[in-house]
Amino acid sequence: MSEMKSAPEVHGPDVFEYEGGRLCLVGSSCPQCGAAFYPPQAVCARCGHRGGDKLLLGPEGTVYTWSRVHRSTPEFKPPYVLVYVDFPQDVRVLMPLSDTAEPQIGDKVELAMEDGPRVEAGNLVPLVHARPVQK
Amino acid sequence: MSEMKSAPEVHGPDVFEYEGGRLCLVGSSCPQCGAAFYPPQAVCARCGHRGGDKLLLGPEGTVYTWSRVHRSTPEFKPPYVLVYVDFPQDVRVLMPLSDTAEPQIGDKVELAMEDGPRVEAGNLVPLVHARPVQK
Amino acid sequence: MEGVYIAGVGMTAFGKHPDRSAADLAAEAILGALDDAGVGTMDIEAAWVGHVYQGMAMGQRALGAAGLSGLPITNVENACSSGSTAIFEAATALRAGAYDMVLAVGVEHLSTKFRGALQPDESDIEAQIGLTMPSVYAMRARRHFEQYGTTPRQLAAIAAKNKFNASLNPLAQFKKPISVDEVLAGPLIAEPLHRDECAPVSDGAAAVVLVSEKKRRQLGQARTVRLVASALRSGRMEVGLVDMTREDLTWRTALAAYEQAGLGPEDIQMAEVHDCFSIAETTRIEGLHLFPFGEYPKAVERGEASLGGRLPVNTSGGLLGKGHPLGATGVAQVIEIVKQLRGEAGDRQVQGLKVGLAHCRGGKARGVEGTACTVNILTL
Amino acid sequence: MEGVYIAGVGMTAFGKHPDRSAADLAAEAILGALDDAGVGTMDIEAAWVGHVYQGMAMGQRALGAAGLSGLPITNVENACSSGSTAIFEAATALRAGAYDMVLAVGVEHLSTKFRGALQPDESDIEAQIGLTMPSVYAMRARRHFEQYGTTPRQLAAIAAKNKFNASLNPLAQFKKPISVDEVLAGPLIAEPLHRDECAPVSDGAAAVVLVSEKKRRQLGQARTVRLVASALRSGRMEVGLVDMTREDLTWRTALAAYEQAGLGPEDIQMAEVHDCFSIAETTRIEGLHLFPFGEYPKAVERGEASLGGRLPVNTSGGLLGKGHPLGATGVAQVIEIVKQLRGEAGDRQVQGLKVGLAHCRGGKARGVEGTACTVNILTL
Ligand SMILES: [Zn+2]
Ligand SMILES: [Zn+2]
Repeated sequence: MSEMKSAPEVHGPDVFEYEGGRLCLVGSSCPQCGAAFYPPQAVCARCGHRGGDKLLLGPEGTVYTWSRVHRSTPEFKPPYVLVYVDFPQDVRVLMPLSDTAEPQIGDKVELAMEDGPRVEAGNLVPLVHARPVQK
Repeated sequence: MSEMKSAPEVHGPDVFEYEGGRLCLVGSSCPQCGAAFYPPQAVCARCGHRGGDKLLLGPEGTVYTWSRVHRSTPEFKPPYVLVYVDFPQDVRVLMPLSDTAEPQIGDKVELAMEDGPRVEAGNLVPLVHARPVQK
Repeated sequence: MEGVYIAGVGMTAFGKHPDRSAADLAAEAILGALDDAGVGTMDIEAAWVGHVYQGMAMGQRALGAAGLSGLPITNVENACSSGSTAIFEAATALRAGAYDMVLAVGVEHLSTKFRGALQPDESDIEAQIGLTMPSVYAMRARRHFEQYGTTPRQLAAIAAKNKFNASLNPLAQFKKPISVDEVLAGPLIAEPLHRDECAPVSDGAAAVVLVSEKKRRQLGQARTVRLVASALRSGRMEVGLVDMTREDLTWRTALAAYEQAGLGPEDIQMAEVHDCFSIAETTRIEGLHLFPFGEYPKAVERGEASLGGRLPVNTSGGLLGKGHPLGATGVAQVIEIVKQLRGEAGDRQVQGLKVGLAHCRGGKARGVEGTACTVNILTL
Repeated sequence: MEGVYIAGVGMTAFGKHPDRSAADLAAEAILGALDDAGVGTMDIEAAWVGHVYQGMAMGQRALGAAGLSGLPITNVENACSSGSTAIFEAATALRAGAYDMVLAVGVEHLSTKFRGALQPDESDIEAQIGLTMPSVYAMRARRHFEQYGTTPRQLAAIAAKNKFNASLNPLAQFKKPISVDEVLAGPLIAEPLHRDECAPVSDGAAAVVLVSEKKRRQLGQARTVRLVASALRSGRMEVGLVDMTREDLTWRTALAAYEQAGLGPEDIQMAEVHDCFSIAETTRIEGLHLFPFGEYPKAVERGEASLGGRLPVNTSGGLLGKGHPLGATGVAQVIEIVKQLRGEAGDRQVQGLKVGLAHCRGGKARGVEGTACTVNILTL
């Protein structure tokens, strides 16, 4: 992974892997200073080291903050809930929440591939979502 | 004409007038230094004076240079001929030529409203053209 | 920072201008600034023009419409800080001794270029999954609630304060004050933010004439205001799980400006800050260290940031009340400080003013808190 | 101009890069320039990034992809002179003493943003009646024919010269030389200009590390090249019936640069000029007073502007041969001069070189000959 390409464009099929049967996102960590990033970074933003090691994020995390979005651009179908998820790997990632019910800060979530809120050609696009665990 | 609005967008109906039955373009001249402009300028580019006097350009001029355009953007229908016309009022104006026959530098032209080369919604847009005189 | 002065200011009314072009608006602001400085088009040696969505060569079109051509012109873009970046670049060139009198202009005809919620650039991974600028700030607001007990009512009070200030500013987009209850009764854009807690879509332009020490003496103008600091920073790529209520970008920029000015937060008597959202005014003011973290919304409720309060904030009406034509915003903020320092702010005049600060920042990209931030400090 | 040096240069191959983003291209150029200078990401204090069509915060995205964030970053746009304007602004800031080591970057992913002939901005009155950039230059060519007896064959020789030079440049878009007859046999884009007399659509990025005198001494690097002049001007609104074969904009910019450098046209030993079209190389070179008006096309036919001629022009291949990713072009021109001065230009090396000039200009609007023009002069 020392030769990394441009960042993936969305939470699409290139950016996750299954570990122990559970979905994880693919990030990177710097072999020199340990800083972790998502999406993977070709050059470390903290120490300038080039190249990174693969780092899986997940399979669970906690909700750092959230918002239910009522007005958006034409590419998205409101209402939808966005959450920032803090992963134990020390990385925070934005993603949609699986349902529009009100989450709480600190809620445990796992990763799941679901449709929306992005719309392309009239169809909801599959994206990695955060799904509440044991709620 | 001391309060001039923004420049007109194209050689459309706001920018010409008939004088002695012949089409002229509406430019401006600076009451302070005499510099002439097309389209009309709210502030003189030579001396900074604000406001201008109406100045009619035409009814005849001469071809300063020309090109027959074979590749353009989707808004235009090639081939078309563009000419820079020098008016006796000391102003040079770009316009399409009435036909795609080869003009000569120095040819005398008059102004005429004709269709094209601009296309909107599939139709050629009427614009002020240069039409050869006694050719 | 040595020897940079603002000799003249001009701006259009902010709002919707469907029948005017961006160049036309900019020309009005430029000619207004020249008149205010008592100089002519031929006196300007160079110009920087900030905008976001106005297309190629906006600056050349703007200056041309005002009768200025031939000089060095640079178009700059730094998201919502584009106009203040123009001031920053102009000040740098004066410091280099390259010129003695230059223009900084900001302009945006946003209503013809834009619909719907603003987003980060389309290439941004977060934009592609639904992040809008209101939702960025909504999530920051949620954290402020969680960490400091801030309430929706306190944030609504910021919007109400700024719309009241706007009602005293003849060039503002919103003319009518609005109560806290009315803000809270409005539709939600991104929870917990209501419509009146979000800056509107606006058209407008603003311009300032900046001069060197030498030119200031030549002009012999009593109304000249000194730019004692101009700092620009971009967002740092975040490593680890940072506190979203604390604006590292704002603080690093402010620190650079405070150092240039030889001043500290305790010296600032008024501030125009980038209140694109009610919560944004909070995190800016706290990020500038003008109030302790978590304290600002409560202070607003107590009237401390109002006209007549201990630190008036966004006396112009801010983005929420005056309007937010992106490129013009950063220049208009500096103009408000200039007018206040000169004692020309009319019904919203702050008394006994010696030092004011303008903070402008904007943009968002994955992993950074903001694209660009500027802090300008002005004194009598 | 005192104490501004180029300590490192980097650029991508120019051409079509359908599977790479603008940020990715820019990062390659930036990291290449840092390596070339022997410095790290943390040594850079500020950056200017020039582009035309790449959207909001391109610079922040570009630097972020190279691991740089937090520093002052300014995005600049000046049509085809955007990249060289970034160099101009960077040099100004070094002269102001604001920094000791900065980056100037140019980038464009044009193939994803653009189709068809380039035009002035859509708001321009001439663009609205069908003026394209090729037709602007076609009409200038027609006047050059009329006034000086220049022939289509002479202009085609300029294209053939530059494509030959490109064949010696591993980073150029065109790899294969082309004969004068082949140029003339190609399709007409706007009469009298043929396809190979027009710059192609290109993607690419280029970056330079600029340092102060103090930093140059610290680095102790023998390969550092001096930037002795950096000038920017915009087109002057034309009054009266001007001669379209004489570039007032180029000459005014060059005059400013010659004065800064304390040099004249007679001191220039090689030039990279903005050959967006074959005729453009002619009017630039004549506008720079490097050849008498009307003489350049004949001189090209005689080989005087070729490698080994008395004044090699566009040894890199120019825009016609190397490619023209708008924002990157002005930076890449300076890089060619740097490589030539260092003796690192390989098969296209000019011998005994001490002074080179890079000229970049672009854009067009009603009533002005061009939007912006830069002239940078470099010496050993
Ligand atoms: Zn690292
Ligand atoms: Zn005049």
